[in-house]
Amino acid sequence: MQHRYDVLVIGAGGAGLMAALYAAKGNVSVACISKLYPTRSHTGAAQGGIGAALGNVAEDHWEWHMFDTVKGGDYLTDQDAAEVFSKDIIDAVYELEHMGLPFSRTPEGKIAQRKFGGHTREFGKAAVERSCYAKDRTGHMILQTLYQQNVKEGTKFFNEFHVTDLLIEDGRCRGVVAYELATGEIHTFHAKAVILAAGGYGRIFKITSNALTLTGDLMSIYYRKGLPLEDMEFYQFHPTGLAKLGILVTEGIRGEGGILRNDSGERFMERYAPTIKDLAPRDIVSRSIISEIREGRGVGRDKDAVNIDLTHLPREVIEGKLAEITDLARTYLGMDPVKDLVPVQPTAHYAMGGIPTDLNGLCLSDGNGGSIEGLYAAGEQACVSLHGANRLGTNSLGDLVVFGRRAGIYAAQYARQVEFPDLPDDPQRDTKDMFDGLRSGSGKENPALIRKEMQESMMNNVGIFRNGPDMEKQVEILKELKSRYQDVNVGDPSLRYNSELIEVMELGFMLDCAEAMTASALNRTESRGAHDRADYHTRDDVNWLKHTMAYKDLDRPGNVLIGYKDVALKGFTRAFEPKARVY
Amino acid sequence: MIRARTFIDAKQQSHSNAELNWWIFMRISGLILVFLVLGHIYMTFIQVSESDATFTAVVGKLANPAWKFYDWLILALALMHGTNGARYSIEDYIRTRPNRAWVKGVFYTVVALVFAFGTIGLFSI
Amino acid sequence: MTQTQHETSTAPAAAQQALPMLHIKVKILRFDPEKDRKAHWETYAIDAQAGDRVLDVINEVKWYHDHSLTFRRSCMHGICGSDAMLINGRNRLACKTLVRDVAKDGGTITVEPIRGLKVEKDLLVDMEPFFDSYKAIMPYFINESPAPAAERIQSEEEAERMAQSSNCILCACCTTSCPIFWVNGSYLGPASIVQAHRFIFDSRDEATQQRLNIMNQNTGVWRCRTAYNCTEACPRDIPITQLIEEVKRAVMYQQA
Amino acid sequence: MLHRLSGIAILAYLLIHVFSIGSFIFGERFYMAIHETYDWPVFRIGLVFITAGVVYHAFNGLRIIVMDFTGAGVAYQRQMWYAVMVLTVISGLYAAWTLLPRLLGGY
Ligand SMILES: Cc1cc2nc3c(=O)[nH]c(=O)nc-3n(C[C@H](O)[C@H](O)[C@H](O)COP(=O)(O)OP(=O)(O)OC[C@H]3O[C@@H](n4cnc5c(N)ncnc54)[C@H](O)[C@@H]3O)c2cc1C
Ligand code: HEM
Ligand code: SF4
Ligand code: F3S
Ligand code: FES
Repeated sequence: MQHRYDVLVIGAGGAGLMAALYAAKGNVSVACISKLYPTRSHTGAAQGGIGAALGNVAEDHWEWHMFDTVKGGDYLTDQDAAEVFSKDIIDAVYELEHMGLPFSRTPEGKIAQRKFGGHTREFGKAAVERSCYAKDRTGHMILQTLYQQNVKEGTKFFNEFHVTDLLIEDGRCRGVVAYELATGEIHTFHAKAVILAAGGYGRIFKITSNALTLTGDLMSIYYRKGLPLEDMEFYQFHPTGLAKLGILVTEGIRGEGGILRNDSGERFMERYAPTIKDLAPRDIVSRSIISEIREGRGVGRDKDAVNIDLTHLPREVIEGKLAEITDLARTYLGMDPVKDLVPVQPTAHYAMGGIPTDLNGLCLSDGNGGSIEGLYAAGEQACVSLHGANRLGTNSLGDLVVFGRRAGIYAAQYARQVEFPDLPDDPQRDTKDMFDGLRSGSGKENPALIRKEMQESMMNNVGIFRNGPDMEKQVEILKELKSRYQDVNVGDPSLRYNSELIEVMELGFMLDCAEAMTASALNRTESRGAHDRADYHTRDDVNWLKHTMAYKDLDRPGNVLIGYKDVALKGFTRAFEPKARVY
Repeated sequence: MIRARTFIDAKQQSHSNAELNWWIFMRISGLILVFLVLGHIYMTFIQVSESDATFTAVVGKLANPAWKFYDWLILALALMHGTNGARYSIEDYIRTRPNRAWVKGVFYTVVALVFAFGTIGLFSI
Repeated sequence: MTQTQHETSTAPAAAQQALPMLHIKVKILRFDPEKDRKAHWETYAIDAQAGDRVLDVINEVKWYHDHSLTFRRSCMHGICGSDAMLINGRNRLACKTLVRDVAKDGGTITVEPIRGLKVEKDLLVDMEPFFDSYKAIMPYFINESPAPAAERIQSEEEAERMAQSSNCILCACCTTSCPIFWVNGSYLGPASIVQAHRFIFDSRDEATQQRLNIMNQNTGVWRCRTAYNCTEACPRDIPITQLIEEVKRAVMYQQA
Repeated sequence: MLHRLSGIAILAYLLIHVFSIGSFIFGERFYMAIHETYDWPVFRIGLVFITAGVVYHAFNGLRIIVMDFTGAGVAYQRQMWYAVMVLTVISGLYAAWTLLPRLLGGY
């Protein structure tokens, strides 16, 4: 079947819904394709809040927010993006409020704000209340509100449609191909402009806070076309996920006074960050926890976790301000934070890298300013490089609304000016080839085992601590897994709701993302932000103050070509010199 | 508001308080019925056995107009209350419109007949 | 079962001993529209830990026993609302239900699709009617007066009025446990009323009257017979019946 | 839903009851003829259930009304339901107790 819309949005998380909403305001026809019902998107899992310098609780300025973002990103952040972001986010948060988002309130009735890791006043002097929140379910409220507004605007949704291919020819995007889960039918969507907002890919790791559906589909599709993925080596591990499960325990738990302890009950963060202890930035705390575990001081059955201790806090704080996590600990671990220590371990959380875009969301085809006409991207899956080498808490939800909105506006503007491009001759060919391949494999291999091995080996070899030999090993492991992947077979022949076909396809996408990540990480011989190498343990601004662009080597399968892109070291009005990152 | 596409949609959307009023009626009549019905049961059945309710006993009691009115109120309220209650059930369980229409039709007729019958009976003594 | 052994064999031997495994059976109501005319039960023997989620068990079945098993899932921790199922006769989220709460060693867990919506395949049902009634209640904020430069002011108490209803994740556990909804799909259902509540009691919303009119229709709140099944099913602990009663009262006092 | 069942049951009973009581307009003989049939044990036992049904419906109706009009009603709905059940069982037993001798011993 064939459909035609001026603007197509892929993904219905925070970024996709924001883009669809603002594209629709631009007087063009808009459709949104999502593999999940919109309200099932993982944006709903975000707890902490969305950072904006409203100054409702304490004095705050966008410059301070910009500085924190750049410093948090270990100076790999593009400063023009950071400036646009810190200014735009203020209006964007007010707009969300005008859409009805039920924010928590201050006693004066304004949007309530609280402190969050890395957000400071006067360029690092002290913590500042910047995170606007709706209880501990800010992401849920953003997702619901944006979906509601799209229902109001009458946006056309194609739910449970999996995008399988992008139609790009001669540097111009012409639409997408999607597989309808309900019928097994393949649809061609013809469009003037396409906005990609399909979220992250945390499922390449064993322990992750990400949903089972976050498999990096669109990144991989982009990459398979020989187009670059930017800064894939930067992947954030959140220090506190529930042991084994990876379910996120918000940073707020330490903000309220929670203490990390090892097997002997020692407050080990005193050794790693003597001044701010448990409230050090995410990358530092994650590394400290892993060090403890590696040195045999972990807790639990496999000694692969540490405890977070809340027992000294009053019950009201735990059950009131930390209600959500108290519920999670009780539900999943059968533990009551009021009297029990809760075992936590770092969990794969957020992709700083992804599809490279400019400030308007336009996708870049190389590191020298080349772009794909009519193709935009936003959200976790895109990389405007706002987060650089390490994202600050609350800046992702901000990223979604600011750059989702920009992508929507600019895509609509573009679509109004141009005619429909011609579709390629047989637009569904590649998709059909892919499915035929998956259905005709020998069936020797169980995809679940390949996925499990990928997740475990990525966790061990390209996880929090990295070094050359491990990653070289991982390159080989991935090559082997990819060749075994050729031998999987989709046994379920049915057309309708063939979830097996989908899972196998998603595994293929994940293997690509893992490949790009491993190659980029192996290539970067320094430590910066979330990327920490035992064999190159310092930051190297002379050689590495640049973005990685990873290209799939289309001629030699399994190989990755690396290019680079400059970092924007200046904003439009402000610029911050790279300095050592101490808190 | 979701745009009405059919007459049925439009009728549903046309704003009427019928359901609300019936809902309130169910509560008020229920409240009154508590006293009436429980009183009735107590007097006619626990106090005197059903078999004592001989022809003469009943006629004797009903000679008093107050009892006449009491019984008629039970009859009227209980029937209205019960009929509307049964209507709820009919609307829930019988989903095709034609079926619903005739079931309701038959049911209302029966109730109306019984009501007429009871009323005549009461006042003809 | 061989695959299950494979699963545990990768863990260190010591850990294996330390961990008591429950041997359980999972009985799943299967239906494939392309093959079956009627749904049928199938039973799988699984080794699980007491603390595993039922969703982990179902995934285990899908990944190592029968790849064709179909169901929805995403977040794995009760926030996306994908995996509402009838587990041991009660509507729950498979990812928020632990094995130890529904089965003992040697016991059986039964899993069926939620009721009242058309079963498309195995545990996956057609959600369109559910979202249609969601859309029928105007589930969006309406305030056409010009917005201030900053936020609209709302007191903490006013914001708190929406705390419970805005917690809904649209999982349909409630609506598909409601006896009225089972027999009559035209009832908007508790989930939609919870959503309506969120806007009716939003001090900033201007369309209260219209919303109450929708609730006053014969597909609206008056259909609710206060059965409480919904409240018991809600994985987010929303006191649904209470909210419905609040809406009933709002309609009543508004029209009076 | 028990409320619905009891409501419909007593409605059915009411319809019959009105008919039987009303039947005296056809004269004493007819009336008594109908009432003879009430001596059958089935009807006696039925009567116990109807009594229990009425009591259940009445008190549960009150419970619903309390829930509808007060917030506290919802909070204590479960306790109230148990209370309703207790009352129902008690009155059912009482009815059975008063009826049983008549049932066994005739009258
Ligand atoms: C547990 C958790 C807590 C977090 N807390 C915070 C926080 O407090 N503050 C903060 O700022 N950030 C937080 N984050 C990060 C932030 O929530 C995410 O980065 C962000 O929500 C990603 O949004 P998105 O719109 O890019 O993608 P998502 O919300 O993940 O949506 C992806 C969409 O793409 C669709 N899709 C994917 N693939 C396809 C395909 N092939 N075809 C069609 N559709 C497709 C999906 O259906 C979905 O609708 C948190 C993240 C997690 C996991
Ligand atoms: C004795 C006092 C009574 C009280 C307090 C009472 C109360 C109520 C209430 C409040 C309802 C509404 C339930 C709801 O909306 O969910 C109701 C429903 C109903 N009542 Fe009564 N009632 C009484 C007597 C009767 C009698 C005598 C009859 C039979 C003639 C009857 C038949 C019904 C029926 C059929 C319903 C509909 C049930 C449903 O659809 O769920 N009631 N009652
Ligand atoms: S009210 Fe509760 S049960 Fe119903 S849809 Fe919402 S979250 Fe699910
Ligand atoms: S189960 Fe149904 S009847 Fe009302 S209280 Fe809940 S909606
Ligand atoms: S998988 Fe998201 S709610 Fe269970």
